[in-house]
Amino acid sequence: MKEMTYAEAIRAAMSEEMRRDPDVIFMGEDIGLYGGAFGVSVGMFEEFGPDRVRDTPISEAVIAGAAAGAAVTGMRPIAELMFMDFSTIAMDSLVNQAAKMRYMFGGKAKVPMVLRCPAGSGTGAAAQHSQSLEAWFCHVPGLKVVTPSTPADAKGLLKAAIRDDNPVVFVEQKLLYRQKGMVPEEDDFILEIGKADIKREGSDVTVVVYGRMLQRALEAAEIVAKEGIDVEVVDPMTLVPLDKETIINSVKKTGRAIVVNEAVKTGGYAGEIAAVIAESDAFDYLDAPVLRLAGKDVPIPYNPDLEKAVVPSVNEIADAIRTVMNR
Amino acid sequence: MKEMTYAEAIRAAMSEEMRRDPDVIFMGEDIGLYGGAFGVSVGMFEEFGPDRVRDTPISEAVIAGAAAGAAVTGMRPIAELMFMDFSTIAMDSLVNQAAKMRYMFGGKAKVPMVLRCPAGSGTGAAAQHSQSLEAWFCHVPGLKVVTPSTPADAKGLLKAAIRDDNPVVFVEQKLLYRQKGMVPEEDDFILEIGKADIKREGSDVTVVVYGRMLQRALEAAEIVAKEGIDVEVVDPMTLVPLDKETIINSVKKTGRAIVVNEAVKTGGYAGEIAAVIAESDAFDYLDAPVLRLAGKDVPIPYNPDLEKAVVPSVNEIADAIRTVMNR
Amino acid sequence: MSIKKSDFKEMYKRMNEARAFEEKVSYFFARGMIHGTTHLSVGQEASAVGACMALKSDDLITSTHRGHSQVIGKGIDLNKMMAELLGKQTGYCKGKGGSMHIADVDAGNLGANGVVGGGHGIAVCAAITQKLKKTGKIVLCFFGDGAANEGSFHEALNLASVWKLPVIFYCENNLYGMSTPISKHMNIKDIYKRAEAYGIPGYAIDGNNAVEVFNKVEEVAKYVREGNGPVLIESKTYRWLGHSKSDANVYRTKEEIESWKEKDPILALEKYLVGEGLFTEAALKKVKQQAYDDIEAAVQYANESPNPPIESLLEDVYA
Amino acid sequence: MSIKKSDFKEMYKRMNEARAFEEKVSYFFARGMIHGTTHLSVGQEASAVGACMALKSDDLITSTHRGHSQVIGKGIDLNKMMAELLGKQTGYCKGKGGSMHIADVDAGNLGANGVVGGGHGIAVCAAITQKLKKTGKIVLCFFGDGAANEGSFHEALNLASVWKLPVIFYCENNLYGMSTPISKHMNIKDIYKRAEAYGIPGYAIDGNNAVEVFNKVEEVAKYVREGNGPVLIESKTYRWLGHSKSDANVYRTKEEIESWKEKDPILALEKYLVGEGLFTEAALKKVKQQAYDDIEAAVQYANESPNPPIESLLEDVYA
Ligand SMILES: Cc1ncc(C[n+]2csc(CCOP(=O)(O)OP(=O)(O)O)c2C)c(N)n1
Ligand SMILES: Cc1ncc(C[n+]2csc(CCOP(=O)(O)OP(=O)(O)O)c2C)c(N)n1
Ligand SMILES: [Mg+2]
Ligand SMILES: [Mg+2]
Repeated sequence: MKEMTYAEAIRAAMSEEMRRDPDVIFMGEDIGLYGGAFGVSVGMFEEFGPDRVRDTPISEAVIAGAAAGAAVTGMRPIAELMFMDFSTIAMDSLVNQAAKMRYMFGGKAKVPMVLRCPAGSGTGAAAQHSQSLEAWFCHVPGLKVVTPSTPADAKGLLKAAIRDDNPVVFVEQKLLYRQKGMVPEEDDFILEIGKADIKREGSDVTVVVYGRMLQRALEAAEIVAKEGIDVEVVDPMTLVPLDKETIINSVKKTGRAIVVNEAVKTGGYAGEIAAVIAESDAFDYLDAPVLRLAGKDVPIPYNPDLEKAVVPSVNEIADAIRTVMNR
Repeated sequence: MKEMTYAEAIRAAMSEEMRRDPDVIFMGEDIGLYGGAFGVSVGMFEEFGPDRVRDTPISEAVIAGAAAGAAVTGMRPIAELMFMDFSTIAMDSLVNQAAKMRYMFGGKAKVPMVLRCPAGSGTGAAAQHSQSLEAWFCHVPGLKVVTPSTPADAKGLLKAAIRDDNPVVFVEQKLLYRQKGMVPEEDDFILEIGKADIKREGSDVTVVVYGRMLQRALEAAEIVAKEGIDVEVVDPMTLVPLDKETIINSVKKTGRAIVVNEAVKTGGYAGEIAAVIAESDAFDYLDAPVLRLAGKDVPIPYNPDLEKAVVPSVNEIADAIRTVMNR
Repeated sequence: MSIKKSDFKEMYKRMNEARAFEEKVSYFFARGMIHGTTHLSVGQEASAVGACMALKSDDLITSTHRGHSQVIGKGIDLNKMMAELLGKQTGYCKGKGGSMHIADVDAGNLGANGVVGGGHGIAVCAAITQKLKKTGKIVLCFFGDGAANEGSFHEALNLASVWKLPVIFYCENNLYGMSTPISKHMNIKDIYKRAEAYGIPGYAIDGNNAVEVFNKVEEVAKYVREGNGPVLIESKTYRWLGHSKSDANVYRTKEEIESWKEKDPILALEKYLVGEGLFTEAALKKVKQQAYDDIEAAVQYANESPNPPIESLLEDVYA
Repeated sequence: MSIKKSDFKEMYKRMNEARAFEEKVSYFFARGMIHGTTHLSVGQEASAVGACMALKSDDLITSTHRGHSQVIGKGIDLNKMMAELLGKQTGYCKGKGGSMHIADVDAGNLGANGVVGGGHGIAVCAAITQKLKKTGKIVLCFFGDGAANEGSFHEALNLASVWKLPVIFYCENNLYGMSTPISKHMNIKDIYKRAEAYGIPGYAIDGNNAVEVFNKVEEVAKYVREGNGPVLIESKTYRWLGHSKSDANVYRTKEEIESWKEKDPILALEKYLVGEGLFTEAALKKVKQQAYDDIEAAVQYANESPNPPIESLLEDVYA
């Protein structure tokens, strides 16, 4: 185990896989000498050279399309979008091409690619550089969607994503890049895609939460613990395929569920998770409505106070926990 | 009242608004002389001429961007995407530009545009021409999303959308284009955006359903009516802003809810509606889990039997109704 | 000119297969025996087949919605193709793809595409694979005049040029994108000139002349294979039939269509082959007959093939 | 040349305002007094201001992430702009937009854009409005060399050309898209030549020479205003500072930066104005001082302005 930042863990995952497998290549805007907009790939160009660490023009559609074309012919490309917001330009390549090729071709193709997308607000970059759009990709059969919330998870899941034979949208949290944590160093440290992780065990209420909101949920759990409320915090880690079993079993145990995410509430993935709970046999165990706590239904504003108010705070999560407990 | 098809109703709405307001213009691929891929705009080029009915090159990104640019400077453009699937190419213009301009600019802009998107499977056009992607747009603050399921609704809602000062994604059902219905002819027949419509009153179970699935839900309701089950069918008509009140009140009355849509289940808008119900005070009235019935989590296949099996059938809806009643 | 007599025969055969295939599909559609839609390539056989014949058999292509002649040109199994059109389990895509998604990745056909311009990005980085793995193969990317206005065209040509990738961008300019004449969708007459915007060579060819097509593509393929980067070729041709299934042709005149029928690429090749003394008329007739027979056999194969089992609906979403 | 003495004075003043503005913003960022990021345009003042000055005051522009000089060139209220940078209620966007979204739609600034290439489509159909409403106004669309590789560039230039819209596509080629030199993101040296791909005129200008910029844009604006369709102008220039906030400049040499500092567009204009006998050095000094004073006043205004109320978070999503 070694302490590293979330960004370093991502770099380690990419580098290890590139050392192991010559078919893994990496492309994106300013990822080479510059080391990426967030410094994630610093040093990789120097190690792997221009053939395998490829700076692209500012052309998101072809970056994603290129990844699909490389993947279907035998490479394992990792493509970086500088901001998840620019996936808007890559949607056709990703959704109509990469995601569907295998099925459309009767199973006679595989598309092992990873699209890395830095997501989330909190950096003061306003409406076009702050979105959390994972729900879109979750709605596209053929894509897998992964959302690590700690450095260790980031490393283990990214290595799994690179080795996966399907297109994986890898959602990174910009605000976590500098966050540190202990990370296994072994080359074979891989986390299974499609498995949730119970980040805190508890018996009174289940909080399902992913990404940057995990830390806040854990803090909220500690606050209400002092009031005698025992919170279970479940991190799905993978949004598609979703580990429904772990979530549903937790809710059956606690009888109460809250789903938290940073993305805009309406149409967000918190709704999917809430719906999964509400239609499952956990319904009969529910003692309270299934609450959602999510980003406000607004574009991300620039002013720092407004920006902060967009996403759930520790206190709001604690309050939601109290609300469902008082039913 | 006059009998017209869904396509004719859409044409009537556009034509009436173009006659009324010279700022309304219409652009898209092959919408002129050709009359559009589905014949929706036949005759409009002849009536309004090339300045106002504008054939575009095959350039979806600029079509949507152009609509935004025209809207923000004083026109009221209607843009047609030939298939909703090609919204993948227009996402940046729609999501990062049109939807956000007003908020980003501190309220000092308005973007009155309509993006018409023919959606849905059942035409044998396979994976890239059959998607129902409304959930994506519902997840974008600043956009409104409208989903008419009858000719009259199509006319009334499209006129409202054209007069609305915000970007509206208008989701049309390809398979309904030839369906007939009675449509008010008055110029001032406008349906309010944001209001649900109870398409069938009932007391035992609420089925929330929109688009092409509405007709199936109504048929299923008649089938189970013979078994003594009294179904209330609620058509939200507008997905954003959602008329939560009508839906929640219906569920409070019936105590049971099923949400049906054609789109892929995972991450679809049925999940949002189910979550809205499960977190509301209707929770205390619920006698059964909130079921979702939606498209299978697969790309749309070509073979007609497979294609049919993708979306909920009348019988599947009836079965779901029986399931929630037997709790 | 390195074209061999046996190549000519194969070219002539494939062009006739393509024509026969389309005639059959058109017949099926007219009678509602195929569902969905299709985009027939009658009139464009020289453009598509000539280009593919000039490639090595393990080179790669990306095909389009109007792709039947392209994939037949690449040398496809007609049975599997007809079966796919009929949505059968034995089809190239097990009945899941249909006309717009014929693919055979292992054989180098990276797929037709229902999205206009959808193949541009795929072609570009299929070429990266060839370059990095030093396979010596190249990629030919088919697209139409209408597709040349999609942003993906621009991004792909630019990237391929900057990275010096082995791709031939092959534009089949049939003068219309659906109903829109080229004069209304771009303000230039010669699409090949767009090559200059990316610092790569561009050429125009008579797409109805199979021999000219073959020769130019062969020459360009050599240049591309040698590592000189991509090239844009514009093949000027015409589609005889409606855009999809059928259309009322409101956007063009009967005279225009007739004038192009007089430039029938199959007749033109016949004339050339007989004129050069390479084949007798009788010999060609036999080849043509064989092509039509093969299509009949493919129809029989497809008809006798089973539908995909309903369980297959949920299969092959993920690897 | 129709440029008047008073125009020169205003041009010189705005260039200095732009410089002073950027220096101030840079200072604030270095001290963490502004949050988020910004893209400074020091070195590009002639390119941006010169172009805007050649427009009529009610013409329209779309601006970019590197837009401070552009909107100051257009003649903006410096107080509201500085307030926006500081996220204040009195800012152009009530504190919701920040550096990357400065807009003033009523005054013809259709907005800076955080999306590279995001303004292309908007500019095109803002031009449709002018054409249909016969306003006589034109639209100038700013973008960078890097943006010229986005698909939106291609689609927009093509559409504007086909529809003969009154747009000037104005590329500020500062040799880099972020860290990527033009040689690595396109395979041509002169972006203006891409105009040929759309059948429209293209010109290159020395973007560090305000007078040349003004004259060319004025001439082109006349052509565009007369209904001749769009034009592409490439303004060759250079940014002195890092891409955003700051960067380590690993991708370019100190010498290169220094050599461009010697082509300081403000000094160049000074020299010209004094050399031509239009102004004395003392007179220019006064104008410059005024510009710096105005920026100080703007800072004071912004500092004294209130933050937006927290309730405003939910306002103005919909009209
Ligand atoms: C992105 C996209 N936009 C629109 C369509 C609808 N469409 C299918 S084919 C076609 C015309 C294509 O023209 P061209 O590229 O010239 O090819 P051709 O049909 O002439 O062979 C159109 C508009 C589509 N399939 N994909
Ligand atoms: C679509 C998109 N891709 C990437 C980025 C990140 N980004 C911001 S500015 C920039 C470089 C733009 O280069 P250029 O167009 O030359 O403008 P310059 O910064 O040189 O003024 C990049 C890559 C973005 N904002 N939008
Ligand atoms: Mg064409
Ligand atoms: Mg630049």
